[in-house]
Amino acid sequence: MNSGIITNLWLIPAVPCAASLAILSLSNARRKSAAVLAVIGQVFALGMSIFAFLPTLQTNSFRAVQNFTWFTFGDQALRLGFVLDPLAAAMLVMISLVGLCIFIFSIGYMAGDKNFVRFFAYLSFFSGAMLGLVLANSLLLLFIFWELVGLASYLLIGFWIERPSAAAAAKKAFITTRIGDMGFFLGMLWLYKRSGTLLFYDGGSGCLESAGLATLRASATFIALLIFCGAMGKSGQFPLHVWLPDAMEGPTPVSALIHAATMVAAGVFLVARVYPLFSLGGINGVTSSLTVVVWIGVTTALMAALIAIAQADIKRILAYSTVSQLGLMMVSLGVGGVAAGIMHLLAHGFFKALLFLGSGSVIHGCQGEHDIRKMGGLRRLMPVTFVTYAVGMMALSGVPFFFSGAWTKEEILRATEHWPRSHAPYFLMLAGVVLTALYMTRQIIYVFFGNSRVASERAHESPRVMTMPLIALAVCAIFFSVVLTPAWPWLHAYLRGEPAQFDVARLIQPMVFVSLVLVGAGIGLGIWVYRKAGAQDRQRSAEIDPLEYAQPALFRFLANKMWIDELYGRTVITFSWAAARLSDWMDRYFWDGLVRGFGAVGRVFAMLTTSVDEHGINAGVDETTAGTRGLGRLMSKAHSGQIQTYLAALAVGMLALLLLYAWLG
Amino acid sequence: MTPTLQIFLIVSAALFSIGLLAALSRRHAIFILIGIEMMLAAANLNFIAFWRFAPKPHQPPVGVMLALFSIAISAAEAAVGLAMVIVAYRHYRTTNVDQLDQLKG
Amino acid sequence: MVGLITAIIFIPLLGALAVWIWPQKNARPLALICNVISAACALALWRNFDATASGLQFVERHDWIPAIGAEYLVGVDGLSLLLVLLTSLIVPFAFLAQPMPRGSYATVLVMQSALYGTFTAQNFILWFLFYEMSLIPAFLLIKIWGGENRDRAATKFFLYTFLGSVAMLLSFLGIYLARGTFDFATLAGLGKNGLLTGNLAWLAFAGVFVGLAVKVPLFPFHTWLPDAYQAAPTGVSMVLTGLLSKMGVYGFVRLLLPLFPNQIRVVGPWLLVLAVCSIVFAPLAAWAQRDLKRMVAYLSINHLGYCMLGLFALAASPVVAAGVDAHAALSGVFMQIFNHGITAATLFYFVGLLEQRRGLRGIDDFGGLMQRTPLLCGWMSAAMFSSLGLPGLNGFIGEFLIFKGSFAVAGPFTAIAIIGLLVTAIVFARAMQALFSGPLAQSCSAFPDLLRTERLVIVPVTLLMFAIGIAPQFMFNIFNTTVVHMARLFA
Amino acid sequence: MSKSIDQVFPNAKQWLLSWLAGSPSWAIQVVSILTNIFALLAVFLTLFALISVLERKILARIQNRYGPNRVGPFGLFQPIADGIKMLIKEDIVPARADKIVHFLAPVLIAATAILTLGVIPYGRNMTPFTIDGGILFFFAVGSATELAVFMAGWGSNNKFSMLGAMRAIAQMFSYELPLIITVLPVVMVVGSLTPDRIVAAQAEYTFGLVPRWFVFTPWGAAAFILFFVSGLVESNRTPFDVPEGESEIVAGHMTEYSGFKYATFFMAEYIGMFAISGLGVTLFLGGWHAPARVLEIIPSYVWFFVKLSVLLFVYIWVRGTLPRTRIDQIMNVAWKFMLPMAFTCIIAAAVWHYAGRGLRGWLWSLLVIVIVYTALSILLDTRRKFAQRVYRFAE
Amino acid sequence: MNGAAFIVISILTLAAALAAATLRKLMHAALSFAVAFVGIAAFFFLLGAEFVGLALVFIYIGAVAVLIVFTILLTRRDIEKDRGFNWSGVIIAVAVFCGLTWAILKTASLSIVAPHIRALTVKRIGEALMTSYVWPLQCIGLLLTAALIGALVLAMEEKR
Repeated sequence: MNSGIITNLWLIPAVPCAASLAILSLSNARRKSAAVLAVIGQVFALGMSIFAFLPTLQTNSFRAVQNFTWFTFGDQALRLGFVLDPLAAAMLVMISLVGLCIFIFSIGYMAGDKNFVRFFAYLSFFSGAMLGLVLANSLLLLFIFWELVGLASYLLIGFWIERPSAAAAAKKAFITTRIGDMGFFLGMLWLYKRSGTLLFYDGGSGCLESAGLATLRASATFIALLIFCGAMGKSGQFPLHVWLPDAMEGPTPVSALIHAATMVAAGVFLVARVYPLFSLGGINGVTSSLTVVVWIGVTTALMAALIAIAQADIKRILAYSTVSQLGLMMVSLGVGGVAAGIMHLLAHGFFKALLFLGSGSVIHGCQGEHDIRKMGGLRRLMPVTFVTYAVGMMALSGVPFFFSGAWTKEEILRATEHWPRSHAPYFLMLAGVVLTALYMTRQIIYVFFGNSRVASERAHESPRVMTMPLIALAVCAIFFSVVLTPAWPWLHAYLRGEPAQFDVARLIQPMVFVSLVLVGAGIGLGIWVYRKAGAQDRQRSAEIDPLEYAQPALFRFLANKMWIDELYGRTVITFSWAAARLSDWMDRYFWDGLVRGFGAVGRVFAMLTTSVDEHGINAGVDETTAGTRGLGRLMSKAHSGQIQTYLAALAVGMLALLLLYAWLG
Repeated sequence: MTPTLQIFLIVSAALFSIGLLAALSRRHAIFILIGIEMMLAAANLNFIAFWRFAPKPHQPPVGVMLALFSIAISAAEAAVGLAMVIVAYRHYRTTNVDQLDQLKG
Repeated sequence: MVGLITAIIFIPLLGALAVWIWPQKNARPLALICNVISAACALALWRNFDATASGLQFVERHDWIPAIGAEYLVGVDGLSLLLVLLTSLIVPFAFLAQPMPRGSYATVLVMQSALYGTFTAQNFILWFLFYEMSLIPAFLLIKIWGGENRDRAATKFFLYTFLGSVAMLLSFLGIYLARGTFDFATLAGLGKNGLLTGNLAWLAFAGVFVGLAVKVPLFPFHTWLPDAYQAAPTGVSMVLTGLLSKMGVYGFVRLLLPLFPNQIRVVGPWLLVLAVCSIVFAPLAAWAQRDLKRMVAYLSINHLGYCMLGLFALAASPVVAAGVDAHAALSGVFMQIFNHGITAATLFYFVGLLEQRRGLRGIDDFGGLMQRTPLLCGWMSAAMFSSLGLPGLNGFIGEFLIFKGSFAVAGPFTAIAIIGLLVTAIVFARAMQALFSGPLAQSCSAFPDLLRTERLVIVPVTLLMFAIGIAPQFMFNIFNTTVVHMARLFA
Repeated sequence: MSKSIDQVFPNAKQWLLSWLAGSPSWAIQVVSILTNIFALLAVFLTLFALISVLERKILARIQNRYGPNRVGPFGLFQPIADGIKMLIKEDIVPARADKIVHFLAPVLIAATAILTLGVIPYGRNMTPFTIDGGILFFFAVGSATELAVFMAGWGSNNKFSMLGAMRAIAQMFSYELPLIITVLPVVMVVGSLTPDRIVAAQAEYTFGLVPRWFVFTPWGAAAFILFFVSGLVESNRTPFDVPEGESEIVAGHMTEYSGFKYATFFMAEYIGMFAISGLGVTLFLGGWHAPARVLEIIPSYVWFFVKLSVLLFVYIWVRGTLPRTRIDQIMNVAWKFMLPMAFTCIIAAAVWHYAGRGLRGWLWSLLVIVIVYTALSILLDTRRKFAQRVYRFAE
Repeated sequence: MNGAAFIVISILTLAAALAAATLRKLMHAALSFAVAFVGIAAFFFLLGAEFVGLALVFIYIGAVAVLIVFTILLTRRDIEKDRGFNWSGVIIAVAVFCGLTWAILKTASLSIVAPHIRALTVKRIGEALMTSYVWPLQCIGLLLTAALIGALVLAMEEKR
C-alpha cells in the first residue's frame, strides 16, 4: 500500500476532485448523498495522505518524485511531476485532517442552505486542488493548482451570490490574488527561460537542484521576488492583503478551511518549497530577496494585529489575525527558520480552523450575527464552543507549555532573534505577540463573558455534528504540541531531515519565560481594558469601545483598516479605470477619427476627380453614347416580339446560306 | 424500284418544309409546336437514313443514337413548350402568337 | 484520399445552393447536414493525416490559369488541418446558435467554403480568391442581417478589409513580377535571401502587413472589429471571431513571416509594440464597455494580440529560433488560434443566449442570474475562465506557451503584456459580478435556464475545452511536425 | 405424341402455307400474316364472348344469384343474343359531334387492342409476330389507346364524355409508368425485349419441381402485384373504373356511343384485359411453361390459357368484391406508392442479379423490398390513412 | 427495301403532315400529326431501325400527341376563333423545299442504294447506350428530369 500510494501520488488530489465532479452532477435535492460523497472523498484523501506520510518517517530526507510528460510541443516535452517529501507529507496530513473536520462541521453549518450540494462540490474541488498544490513537483503544476485553489476560493467567497457584498468580495479576492499571480507567472517564465525546466526535482537536473540553480546566478533574486509576489497575493501579505478580510463574506467553514488553515498558507508553502531560490548565493543565510520577505512579513504582522484590535466583526478579527500570523510565518522563512515557519503553519492550521469553526458555531447560535458587541454571555449558553474556543485562543496567543501555537511561536522568535541583519524584526515580533494576546482577549470577553446582549439572547449550543469537529480540532491544537516541544523537536527534525533527540532539559529555555511574560501582559492588558465591556447590559450593545473612548482618532484609523482600501480605491482603481475609459475613448474617437479623416480626404479627392471626369473627359463619350443608343433603338424595331417573324428570318437565312453555298460551288 | 438515299432526303425535306409551313403560317401556338416537332422528325428521318445508307452502319450505330437522343430532347421540348402555351394562355387569355409580343423592341 | 480537400471546400458551396433553393423551413437542417458531411470529411482528413510527415499532404495540383502562374493547388499541413478542423467545428456551432433567415445560412455556407479554401490553398492567387470570397459574405451578413448600426459597421468593415486586401494584392503582384511565381512553398524558399530588394521590398512588406494586420486585427487597425462584431448577428459574430480573424493570423504564419524575414527583423521591435498595445489596450477598452458583445469583441483583439506577440517575438530574433522557445511560441500560437476560436465563439454564443432571453445585452441589463439560471451561468463561467486563461481549461495552454516562447526572446515586451492577462481577468470578474451575482433583476426573473437543445450544443464544446486544458497532447499531435518544420524555416 | 399435339397449330399453319409453294414470297408472307390474324381474331373473339357471359355468371354467383341462364344451355349463348341486339340497335351520332373523330375513336381503340395481342407467345412456336422489341411494341401500340379514348371524349362533344376521357387518360397515364417500370426488371434480368426470350428464360425448374418463374422471386412477386394492379387500372376495370363510373358521369367517354360502336368499345376493353393478362403471364408466370416438369405432357398453349383464365378469373373476382375508389386516391397511390415501389423492384432485381441469383440474392432482394415498403408506409403515414374514418356531420 | 411500301408510306406521311399543317380544326390537325408520326415510324421500320420507330410511336403517339390534345383542351376557349393564315409562310416553305431539293439532287454522292446489313438488335443499341453513349444518356436523363419539373412548375396553378 505504501509503495502503491507513492507511485500514484496523483490519486490524492484526484479523489476529492472526482468527488466534486460527482457531486456537481447531483441534483439540488440530493443533499445527503452530496455530503456523504464529499466526506468519503475527504476520508480517502486523509487515508492516502497518512499512507503517504508513513514512508516519509522511515528515512531522513525522504523524497519520492514522479515526473511525467504533460505534452510535447514541437520536439520539446513539457514535463510535470509530483513530489513527496516531509514538507509535502506534513502539509497533506494537516490539510486533509483539518479539511475533514471542516467538511463534517459544514454539514451542520450549511444544513439550511439551498445550495448545499454546490457548496460541497466546491469544497471538495478545493480540497483536491490544495492537495495537488502541496504535492506538485513542478512550478507549472504548482501554478496550475495555485490558480485552481484561487478559483475555488473565488467561488466559495461568492457562494452567497445574491449578496452584492459577497460578489464584490469574491471579485476583489480574485483580482488581488491575480495581481500577485501575474508576478508569479512572470517569475515562472523567467525561471523556465533560465533553467530550461520547471521541475523542482528531476534526478539532479531540476531547477531547485544544484545544476539547475547554477544556471540562475544573479537573476535568482528577481525570480524569487516575482514568485514572492504570488505568495504575497495568496497569503495576504501587505500590500495585497486587502482581499483576505473581505473574503470573510463567504460561509464560515470556507473561511476556516481556505482563508485560515490551508490556501492562504500556500504562499508560505510556496516560499518554503522554492526556498533554494531565495537563499541562493546568500551569505550567512541572508539574501536580498529574503530580506524583502522579512520586512514584508514584519509589516504585515504588525499592521494586521493592530487593525484586529479595532474590529467588531468576529470573523474579521480572526481574518486579520490570520494575516498577522501569516506575516509571522513569512518573517520566520525570511530569517531562515523554514522549519519553524512550516511548523507554525501546521499548528496555525489547526487552531485557526478551530477558532473559525468556533466563530461559526457562535454565529450559527446567534442567528447569523457577526458583531461581537451584540453578543456576550455565551459562556453559559454554548459551553462546548466556549471551551474549544478558549483553547484556540490560547493556542493563538501562545500561552506556553500546553498549546501548540506557543511552541512554534517561540521557535520563530528564536530564529528571528538570531537574524544577522537586524534585530528590529525580533522586537517588533515581540510586540506582535502582545497585540495578539490583547485582541484575542478582547474578542473572548466580548463574546463569551458578561451579560447576553441583543444577538445572544436566544443563542443555543450547536448540534453535535458541529461540536465534534470543534473538539477534535481542540484536541489537535493541544496534542500537536507533543511533537513541537524543544524537549523532543520531532517535527522540526522531520522537516529538516534530521533525527530527533529527546532531551527534557531543553524544555526550559529563556524564550519560554519571555513568551510567558509577554502573553501574560497581553492577556492582562486585555482583561484590564475590557473588564467592563463584558459586563455591559443589553441596552448598551452598541456602546463605545473602551479603546475608542481613550484614543478616538487612532481607533478610527484602525477600525477603518488604516484606510488602505480607500487609498487603493482612490489611486490604483481610479487610475486603471481611467486607463480603461481612455482606451475606449481612443478607440471610439481617436483611431476611428483618424480613419474617418482618411476617408474624408478620400471623399474630397473623389469629388475632385468626379468633376474633372464629368466635365472634361466625359463630354465626348456622352455624344458617342447618345449615338449608340439611337442606333440601338432603331435596331430594336426589328425585334417585333413575334416568334414567327424570327422563325421566318431563320428560314430565309438558311435559304440564303444554301444559295451562298451553291454559288460558291 | 429500290429507294435511294436521295429519295429519302427529299421526303424528309418535304416533311421539313411542311413543318416550316405550319410553324410560319399558323397563328396558333400549338401549330407552331406541331410544326417544330415535324421539322425535328424530318431531321430524325435524315439521321436514320444517313445511318442506314452509311457503308458500316453498326460501328457504332451513331445515327440511331442521335435519333434516339433527338427524340428524347424533342419530347422534353414539347412538354415544356406546351406547358408554356398553357401558362401564356392563362396569363393573356390567348394562344395567338401575334398577340404575344411583349418582348418587342 | 486525394479529392478530400476539394470535397471539403465545395460541399458547403453546394449546401449553400441547396439551402437557397429549398424551402425556408429546411434551411437550418440542410445547412447542418451539409456541415456534418464536411465535418466528416475533415475528420477523415485528420484520420488519414500523417502527423509525422513534414510538408504538405493530400496535395491536389491542377493548372488553372497557367498564363499568370495560378494553379489550383491545395494541401494541408498541421496548421491547415488545425484550421480546417476549427472551421468544421465553429460553423455548425454558429448555425445552432440562433435561428437565422435562410439567406444568411446560404451566405455563411459560402463563407465556410471560402474559409476552407483559404486554409488549404497553397498558391497565392487561389488563396487570395478564397480570402476575398470570405469577405463578401461577411459584409453581406453584417449589412443585411445585422443589428443596430449595421450599415456603418458593414461599410467600415468592408472598406478596412478591402483596402487591406488591395494592398496585399498589389504587393503580391509586385512579387510575381519580380519572381514569377505565386506558389507558397517556392516563395518561402526564396524568402530567406530576400524576395525583393530595396524600397520595393519594403513596399511589398508594408502592403502584405497592412492587409493581414487589418484582418487579424492588430492595433491600430482594429477599430472595425468592435463595430462589426457588435452589429453582426450572434452566429455571424461567432464565425467572424472564431474563423475570420484566424485568416489573418494564418496569413502571418504562411506569408509574412517566411516571405519577409529580413524586413521583420528590422521592424521587429515596433511590431512587438503594436502587439503589446493590442494586448494591453484592448482589454482596457473592454473593461469600459457596456455592451457585452463589444466587450467580448475587444477581448478577441486581446487574445489575437497574444498570437501576434508570439509570432513577432519569434520572427524578430531568429537567433533563438528553432530552439525550444521557437517551438513554444509557434505551438502556443497554434493552440491559441484554436482555443480562441472555440472560446470566443462560445462566449458570443452565450451573449447571444442572454440577448435572446432579455432582448438587450448591456452589462447592466442583467443581475443575479445565478439564482435563476445556474446552468447557464455555470457553463458560461467555464467559457469565461477559459478565456481568461485559467489552468485546466484550454486557454491556459496556448497563453503559457506563447508567453514562454516570447519571454525568452522579448522579455520586456512580454512582461508588459502580462498586464493584458490581468486586465482580462478584471473584465471577466466584473462581468461575472454584474451578470451572475447580486439580487435577481426584475427583468431577468422569467429567464429559462439552458434548454435541452442549448445544452446539447454547449456541453460538447465545453468538454472539448476541458479536454484540451487537461490533456492537450491530441491537439499538439496535429501540428508538432509542422512546428518543427516552420521553426527551421524561420531560423 | 405429346410433341405433335403441342405443335398442332404451327404444323397446321405450315400445312396451309405449303399449298402456296411456288407463289411469290410476298404472297406467302401476306397469307401467313393473314392466317395469324384470323387465328387471333377467332380465338379472342370467342374468348371475349365466353368471358362476357362467364363474368356475368361469376358475378352472379358472388352476389348469390343465378345470372343469365335463359339463352342456350346455362345461358351460354347469351353473347350471341347480345351481339345481335347490339348490331341491330340504332347508331346514334350526336348532332354537334365531331363526326370523323367520333367515328374513328372506336376503330382506333379496337385496332390497338387487337394489335397488342400480336406479340404474345401463346405456346411453343406460337408467337404470331416475332419482333425484336416485342415488349416495346406492346406498350407503344397500347399507348395509342389513350389517344383513342380522348378522341371518343372529344368527338362526342359531351361534358360527361370529356370528363370521363380526362379521368381515363389521367389514370392511364399515371399507371402506365408503374406498368412499364415493373416490366423493366424482367427485361433487365433476361436481357431482351423479345417475349420469346423472356418465356425461355423462365423454362427451368429448381429441383425439377418449382418452376423458375419470375413471380417466385421477391422482386418478381412485387413487380407482378404492381403490374397486375396497374393492369387493372389500364383496362379501366373495377375498382378503378372511375372513368365510366355510371353513378357519376353516366358512362364516361362511351356515353354518346350506342349500337355496334359501343360494342366495339366493350370488346376493346376486354381484349385489352386479355392482352395485359397475357403479357403478365408471359413476363412473370412463365408464359406457356408448365408449372412442373411432369406436367409438360400437357400442351403449352393449354398452360398459357389456363394461366390466362386464372388471371381473368381474378379480374372478375376483384370486380365482384371491391368497391370503386376515388380518383384522387387512385392518383395518389400511383405517384406516391406504385412508382417508388416499381423503382425498388428494379433495384431489388439488380441486387438479386449481383448477389448470384441464388438464395442469397433472394433474401437480399426481399430485404430491399421490405425496407422500402416499410419506409414508404411510414412516410405515407398509411396507418393514419387506413384508419377508420370519423365523419362529422352538421359541424 | 420495298419500293411500293416506300411510296405508300411517303404518301401517307406527307399527306398527314400536310393535313396537320393546314387543317382548320386544331383537333383534326393534332390527330393528323399523330398519323404523320406513325408514317415516320413506318419509315424507320423500313430503314431497319425498329427500335427507334417503336420509341417514336411510344413517345409521340403515347405522350406528345396526348399532351397536344390536352393542351388544346385546356386552351379550348381560344381555338374556336377564326385564325389568320399567313401566306408568306407558304412562300418561304416552298422556297426552302425547292432549295433543299435542288441541293439534294445536285449532290451526286447521295444517289446510292442501301447496303445489306444485319438487323440492328435492341441488345446492340442497349450496349452502345451503356458504353460509349453513357454520358449523353445521363445528360438526357437529367434534361428530361429538368423538363419534367420545369413543365410542372410552369403549368402549376399559381397560388392566390
